[in-house]
Amino acid sequence: ALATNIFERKQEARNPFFRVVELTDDTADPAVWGKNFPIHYDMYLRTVDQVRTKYGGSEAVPRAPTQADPRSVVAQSRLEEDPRLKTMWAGYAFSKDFREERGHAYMLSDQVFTERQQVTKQPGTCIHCHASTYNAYKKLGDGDIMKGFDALNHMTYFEARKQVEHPVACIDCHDSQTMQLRVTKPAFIQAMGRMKAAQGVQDYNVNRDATRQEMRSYVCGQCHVEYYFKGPEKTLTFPWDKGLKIDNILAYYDENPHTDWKHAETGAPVLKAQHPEFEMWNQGVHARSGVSCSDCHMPYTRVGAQKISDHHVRSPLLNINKACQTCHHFSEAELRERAEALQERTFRLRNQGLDALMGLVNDVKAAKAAGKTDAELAGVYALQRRGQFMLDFIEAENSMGFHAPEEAARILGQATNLLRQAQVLVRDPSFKPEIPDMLPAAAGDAHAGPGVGGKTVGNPTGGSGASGQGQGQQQQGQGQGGPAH
Amino acid sequence: ALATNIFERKQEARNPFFRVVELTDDTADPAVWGKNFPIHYDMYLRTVDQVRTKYGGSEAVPRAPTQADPRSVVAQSRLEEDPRLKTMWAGYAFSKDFREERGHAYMLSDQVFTERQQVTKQPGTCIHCHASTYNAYKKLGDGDIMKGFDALNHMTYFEARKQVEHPVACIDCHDSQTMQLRVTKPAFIQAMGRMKAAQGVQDYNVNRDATRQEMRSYVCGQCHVEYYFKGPEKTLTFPWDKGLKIDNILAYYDENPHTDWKHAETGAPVLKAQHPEFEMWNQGVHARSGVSCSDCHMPYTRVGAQKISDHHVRSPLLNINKACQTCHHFSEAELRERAEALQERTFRLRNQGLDALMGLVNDVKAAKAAGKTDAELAGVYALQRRGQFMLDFIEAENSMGFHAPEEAARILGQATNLLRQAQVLVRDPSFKPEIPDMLPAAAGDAHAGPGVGGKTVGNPTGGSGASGQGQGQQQQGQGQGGPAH
Amino acid sequence: MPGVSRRVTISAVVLAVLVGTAVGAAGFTFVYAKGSSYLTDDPAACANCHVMNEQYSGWTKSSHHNVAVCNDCHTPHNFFGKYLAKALNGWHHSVAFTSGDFHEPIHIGARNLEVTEAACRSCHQDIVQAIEPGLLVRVSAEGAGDSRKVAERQGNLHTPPGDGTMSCVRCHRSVGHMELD
Ligand code: HEC
Ligand code: HEC
Ligand code: HEC
Ligand code: HEC
Ligand code: HEC
Ligand code: HEC
Ligand code: HEC
Ligand code: HEC
Ligand code: HEC
Ligand code: HEC
Ligand code: HEC
Ligand code: HEC
Ligand code: HEC
Ligand code: HEC
Ligand SMILES: [Ca+2]
Ligand SMILES: [Ca+2]
Repeated sequence: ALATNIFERKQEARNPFFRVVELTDDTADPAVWGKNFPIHYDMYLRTVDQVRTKYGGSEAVPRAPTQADPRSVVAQSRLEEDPRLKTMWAGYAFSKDFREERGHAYMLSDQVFTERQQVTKQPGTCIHCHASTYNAYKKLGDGDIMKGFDALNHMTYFEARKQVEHPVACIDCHDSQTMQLRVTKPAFIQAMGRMKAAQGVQDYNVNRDATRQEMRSYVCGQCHVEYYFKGPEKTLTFPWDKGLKIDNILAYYDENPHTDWKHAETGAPVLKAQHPEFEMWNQGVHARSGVSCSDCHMPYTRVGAQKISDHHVRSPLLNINKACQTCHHFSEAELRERAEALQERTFRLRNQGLDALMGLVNDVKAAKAAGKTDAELAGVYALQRRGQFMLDFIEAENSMGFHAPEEAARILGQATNLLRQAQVLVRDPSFKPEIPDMLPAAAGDAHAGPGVGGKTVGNPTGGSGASGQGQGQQQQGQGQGGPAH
Repeated sequence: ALATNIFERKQEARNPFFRVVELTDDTADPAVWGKNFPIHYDMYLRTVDQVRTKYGGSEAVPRAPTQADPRSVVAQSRLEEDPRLKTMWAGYAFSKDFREERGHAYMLSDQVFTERQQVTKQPGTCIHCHASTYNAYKKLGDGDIMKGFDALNHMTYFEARKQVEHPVACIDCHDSQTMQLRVTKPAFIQAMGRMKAAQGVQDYNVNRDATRQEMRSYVCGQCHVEYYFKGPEKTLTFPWDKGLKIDNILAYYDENPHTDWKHAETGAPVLKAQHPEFEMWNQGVHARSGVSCSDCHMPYTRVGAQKISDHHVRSPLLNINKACQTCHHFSEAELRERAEALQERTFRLRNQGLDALMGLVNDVKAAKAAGKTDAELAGVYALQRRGQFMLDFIEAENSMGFHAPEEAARILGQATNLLRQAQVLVRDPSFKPEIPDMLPAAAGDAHAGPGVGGKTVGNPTGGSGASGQGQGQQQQGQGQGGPAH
Repeated sequence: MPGVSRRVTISAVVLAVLVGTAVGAAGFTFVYAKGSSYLTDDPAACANCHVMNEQYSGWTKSSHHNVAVCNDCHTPHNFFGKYLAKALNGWHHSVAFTSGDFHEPIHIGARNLEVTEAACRSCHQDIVQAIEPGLLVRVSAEGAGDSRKVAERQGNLHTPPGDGTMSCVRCHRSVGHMELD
């Protein structure tokens, strides 16, 4: 029995994947891919699970389905958990409905049925990150995904919705012939191109030039990023031209003036920040050490004699064993405590920032009631815009600071400083506020470093990057301090 | 030659120390110990070196010796580098002279000749941390170091000065017979005892109960700590009864009201924070992983075939190779960049805090000029006291945040929040400031964890601590979540 | 040792041995430092140099001490490669140890790390198959070359597996030596 068992294992292992069906670049349905990769598909389907962690995961909240919204389970409302958020977003759709995000399986329906759709007419641009779009791009663009991208941007949301069928699926991340990773969302391809160009790397093509280890984060960076809809074309745009740090993004929005909405209670022209996981990860020590999103959110798992990437993408704190202990040889309890201690500190600073913002909103309301004009409040508005964006950046980032704890704390510390100064300025127009200095463009950013290029963290000599086969690929971009290349 | 060399190496390794002289518990002079341990003594002497790093080390600044102060070289003045510090400490001796600290060799003379001695009459209490005091304690206390401690506290500084001869020396950290580490400064022994008692550990005796790895930090914690002179006896006291976190220390000072001085420009009753390296280290991920002060500041160094602790105590950034690369397999350049990126963020937040404080001081001056009374400003003073102490805590900590970057950022973020709120309150007495919540007592503190007990940092199973020789010592204190035990 | 022809391999071994014996008193050194044991697979041989003690004791606590000795991970898994690596390392280590001129803490260099990575892959071929990209190519009816060419013509293929392999040691640094973390 033992012998057979080992034999079976070996057989399994040698031929881990059977080509049952022929996949082509037009096979959109993940269930078909699942015929060749049944275990991956099963895992992928499990993103419907809802389990809460201290600051993440999500909670399954039952609701009575209606015709307008047939969902019988949603995630908890963040607005009810913390009503200060309603005040932060007063006048914007987010103040109507904002929930904890949950697994990939829900992305399409959660977008369709969020009450935010009812208060605003959204453009087709929304769809890029909430669906498997690759085949729609090809169809609408006659084989050219860039053209298809534009076409989708120009539609209304519900037109665009008709072009897609599945939440993010195999084909959005994988080449159908080799299963290699690839980036298929034009917004990411373009944004990386612009950023690299600004750093002096001409003609950067992420699908050609990125290393395998980089791709293990870039596929996520297609969606888990700050974005805005640019111009009347509503083109989905990631504001990375100057770099990925918040200072760079703020500078971008200074040069490319953009306002998401006018704050309903203060009247300040403000920006909404959204899920900058990729940007914040890039500022952390893990990115710097070459640890990718997939290393933590899709860690290898043994299934029989095979070892596969866990396609049940979820909070690593629900899977510490595989997600962390491969690298960190501490107990699960200890690792959880460490992560939560970092999150706890961020949470405190976030709360402090929200309190400051609430104070400011009240102050401005009082000042307006007492007759202050928008013109007189212009300085206050500028501080609110900047401070609120910085605060929202960390609030919107979904790891509660874990991806880059020191950077999160820096941003929150500076945000509070701005908001409190705005409170002084409301009362005393002669007050001269101090805007924090920018950090130098590439300081602290992740970079090729050891571990990237498919090679080890344990390369002592550094610099040369000469420790592996990956070498050939480690080219231009290197050593220029650009982010995450 | 090759053969002889290997032979020598093998001999060296076998017989690392030769007992040339007999050391006793009365041998104070390190030069005598140096007869048995010439390499250690040589290293110890090298703490006279002065080299600057970006935020640490020190710079040798020549000066013309005078009779009052015969030093021909001092460290750079921090007050000249940043005049905001003078304002922070207005009315206190620190505003007259405050320099970058340098190596241990200078501790006694720098204390004697600092201009701070000229503006205040200091008590003997100062001497405990600036000299080899063990033999003085024994002499003054008739063999009882606790009695000797009291005796020194009661003297004037210059009386006490006559009782000692050397800067910190071998006997302050080592048992003369076994060379084992020991703690000899009563203030540390008492403070640890009180803290452990509050945590339910009765009768804690650091020299009996601490593990070897703990001792490798505790010998430093004798001096690199926040302190005050308690009561009319001027007893050297570490305010740790409630724990080592700044929140605990603030709570201690609330219950044991103490004021270092009255701020000369605002009139607020304020506290001075001093070098809380031990307290901050305890909040960082290194302490949590069982990494001690000595691991970084006295790393093992090979001399011939021996491996000895580098007694040239200094900035690890001057010795990255040994201090960091034992654990981190990255290049020197990469490690320096990482450390400096953390320090840079702290530095920004510190600057922001100092700017807020400068703003506040001006505001209060203006308010007083306009006739505000101390009673009216009581709320503002409370905010200044708390905010300034938090700011100074990180300013005084000598690693520019490296020892616990997230904690440093949290503290600075909260300090700025308090100081900016004070600015609102000066202008608007109806303003209701928000004081940040305390962190729960032991959250995030270092604890026994893996790696303690003299062994490796990489103990996978955690808990049992069973990975090393140190084992036998890991007893009582363990697992109770208390700090740094 | 891809890229190194057999002749080069052999002559390198010979050269290393010749150079080794040519040094004065080398014979004595070799014997005294238990140099001959260096040619065995006994891990204790490596620990003859006390600078290897740390790795040795780390190895005794590692998950692999029952299944792999130093040479399994630190020499290529073919005869000539093995003795070439031994000759180079052996020579290099003796000189380094005797002269005392080496970086401490000792860190594995690029060339030896490649050897080690290859060793993981050689023992764990089964698993490697599953985690390498381009895997469908192997089980596909078409030859690997063909499907790659198709993909390359379409111009949307990520760099081929040979260049894009991933490092085992990034996640499994401590399999050979417990305290490397
Ligand atoms: C070193 C491990 C690590 C890496 C690398 C990492 N993350 Fe995370 N991520 C975490 C942890 C830990 C959390 C917090 C989970 C929680 O609180 O339950 C988290 C939270 C998240 C969440 C919210 C999850 C939830 O349960 O609500 C998202 C989304 C996310 N990360 C995406 C990313 C993306 C995208 C990247 C790469 C750009 C990335 N992460 C890189 C560890 C990591
Ligand atoms: C096509 C866009 C897209 C891509 C690509 C994508 N995500 Fe997501 N991700 C989402 C959306 C949208 C949600 C929220 C779904 C919802 O709440 O309905 C989400 C949710 C998550 C969550 C939260 C799960 C929870 O329980 O809270 C994690 C973790 C996550 N993604 C990680 C990743 C990682 C890692 C990758 C890359 C391997 C990735 N995502 C790629 C769009 C994407
Ligand atoms: C650049 C990619 C991107 C675009 C564009 C995008 N989303 Fe999302 N969306 C995400 C990601 C990633 C998440 C999960 C992380 C989170 O919730 O912060 C998410 C989560 C959500 C959720 C679930 C959580 C919540 O906020 O209640 C809803 C609903 C949603 N998006 C609606 C929309 C709508 C409506 C639009 C268009 C206005 C849109 N999204 C555009 C990436 C995107
Ligand atoms: C959001 C991105 C994403 C989606 C969607 C996705 N994958 Fe993956 N997949 C990855 C990543 C990341 C890897 C790791 C690739 C690597 O290391 O090079 C991977 C690896 C694989 C592998 C290689 C073996 C392994 O487990 O590492 C297979 C096979 C695979 N995926 C199948 C699928 C199938 C089938 C689907 C759809 C049911 C799918 N994937 C959907 C991101 C994705
Ligand atoms: C592929 C390897 C890898 C994985 C997976 C990984 N880490 Fe790390 N982690 C590192 C490295 C490398 C460092 C940086 C320390 C260093 O320089 O040696 C680090 C640092 C840390 C730190 C200290 C840095 C900080 O931000 O304060 C914590 C805490 C941590 N990791 C927790 C986790 C947790 C929790 C997980 C799982 C969610 C995780 N890590 C997953 C490799 C990894
Ligand atoms: C993980 C390594 C590490 C540990 C552990 C550590 N330190 Fe440090 N320490 C540093 C670094 C790095 C600096 C910054 C040096 C610089 O900026 O040049 C520093 C700075 C200092 C300084 C100022 C040095 C100077 O050059 O001005 C002192 C004093 C200090 N540490 C004492 C301690 C004490 C006492 C402990 C234990 C309670 C401790 N350190 C633990 C790494 C460490
Ligand atoms: C007897 C008290 C005392 C003890 C014990 C002590 N220190 Fe110090 N240390 C000082 C004083 C005082 C100075 C500043 C001397 C000066 O500036 O003249 C100092 C300076 C330093 C510096 C700064 C050097 C520089 O170049 O800026 C470092 C680093 C340091 N100590 C680390 C340690 C470590 C690590 C330990 C334990 C192994 C330790 N100290 C034990 C009192 C002490
Ligand atoms: C609890 C231990 C302790 C006590 C008590 C103590 N010191 Fe120090 N002192 C230190 C340490 C540690 C340093 C080095 C770190 C630093 O400078 O922040 C230092 C540094 C100094 C320096 C050099 C740097 C500077 O501030 O210019 C002077 C001067 C000094 N102390 C004077 C005094 C005087 C005067 C007293 C008594 C009022 C005193 N010390 C009491 C521990 C102590
Ligand atoms: C500020 C504290 C301090 C002072 C002063 C000090 N040492 Fe040490 N010494 C240490 C520490 C910490 C260790 C490491 C002990 C351990 O790992 O158990 C050590 C270790 C040693 C050892 C053991 C071997 C080794 O290198 O690890 C010897 C011998 C030694 N010291 C001699 C001396 C001599 C001689 C002097 C005076 C010239 C001296 N020490 C002064 C802190 C100190
Ligand atoms: C005795 C081992 C040891 C030494 C010496 C050491 N470290 Fe670490 N370091 C660690 C461990 C353990 C972690 C936590 C990561 C983990 O859990 O794996 C860490 C984490 C870090 C991190 C990420 C955590 C953070 O605070 O952001 C940085 C950066 C770092 N170390 C730099 C240094 C530098 C610079 C030095 C030298 C001055 C140094 N370390 C010395 C073991 C060590
Ligand atoms: C299962 C594989 C394996 C075995 C068996 C093994 N090693 Fe290693 N060894 C490694 C790996 C992997 C590294 C590189 C670690 C890194 O990246 O830092 C390494 C590194 C080293 C280094 C360099 C030190 C360093 O930290 O980079 C030395 C020296 C070494 N090994 C010696 C030995 C000796 C001697 C033995 C036998 C007692 C041995 N090894 C057994 C896998 C192994
Ligand atoms: C003659 C003493 C000696 C013996 C015997 C010895 N080593 Fe070493 N080894 C050294 C020294 C010295 C170094 C450091 C060399 C350097 O870094 O340049 C070293 C370095 C190494 C390294 C990392 C070097 C690199 O450049 O990658 C490995 C791996 C290693 N040894 C493995 C072994 C193995 C396996 C054995 C037994 C078969 C062994 N050693 C026997 C002295 C020795
Ligand atoms: C001589 C053959 C051999 C070499 C070389 C080898 N392994 Fe293994 N490895 C094994 C065997 C056999 C097992 C199963 C051990 C068991 O089950 O106790 C194993 C188990 C493992 C495991 C699972 C146990 C654990 O430690 O988590 C990992 C991971 C692993 N090897 C990684 C590696 C890596 C990485 C390398 C290269 C640095 C390597 N192996 C080199 C034979 C080898
Ligand atoms: C991104 C991190 C990562 C990389 C890179 C990686 N592994 Fe692993 N490996 C893991 C994790 C996580 C597990 C544990 C899987 C489980 O048991 O669920 C594992 C398990 C293993 C096992 C044990 C499987 C078993 O049967 O329990 C072996 C053997 C192994 N890996 C070998 C390798 C080899 C060889 C390489 C390089 C080609 C490699 N690994 C690269 C993360 C990684
Ligand atoms: Ca969630
Ligand atoms: Ca200094």
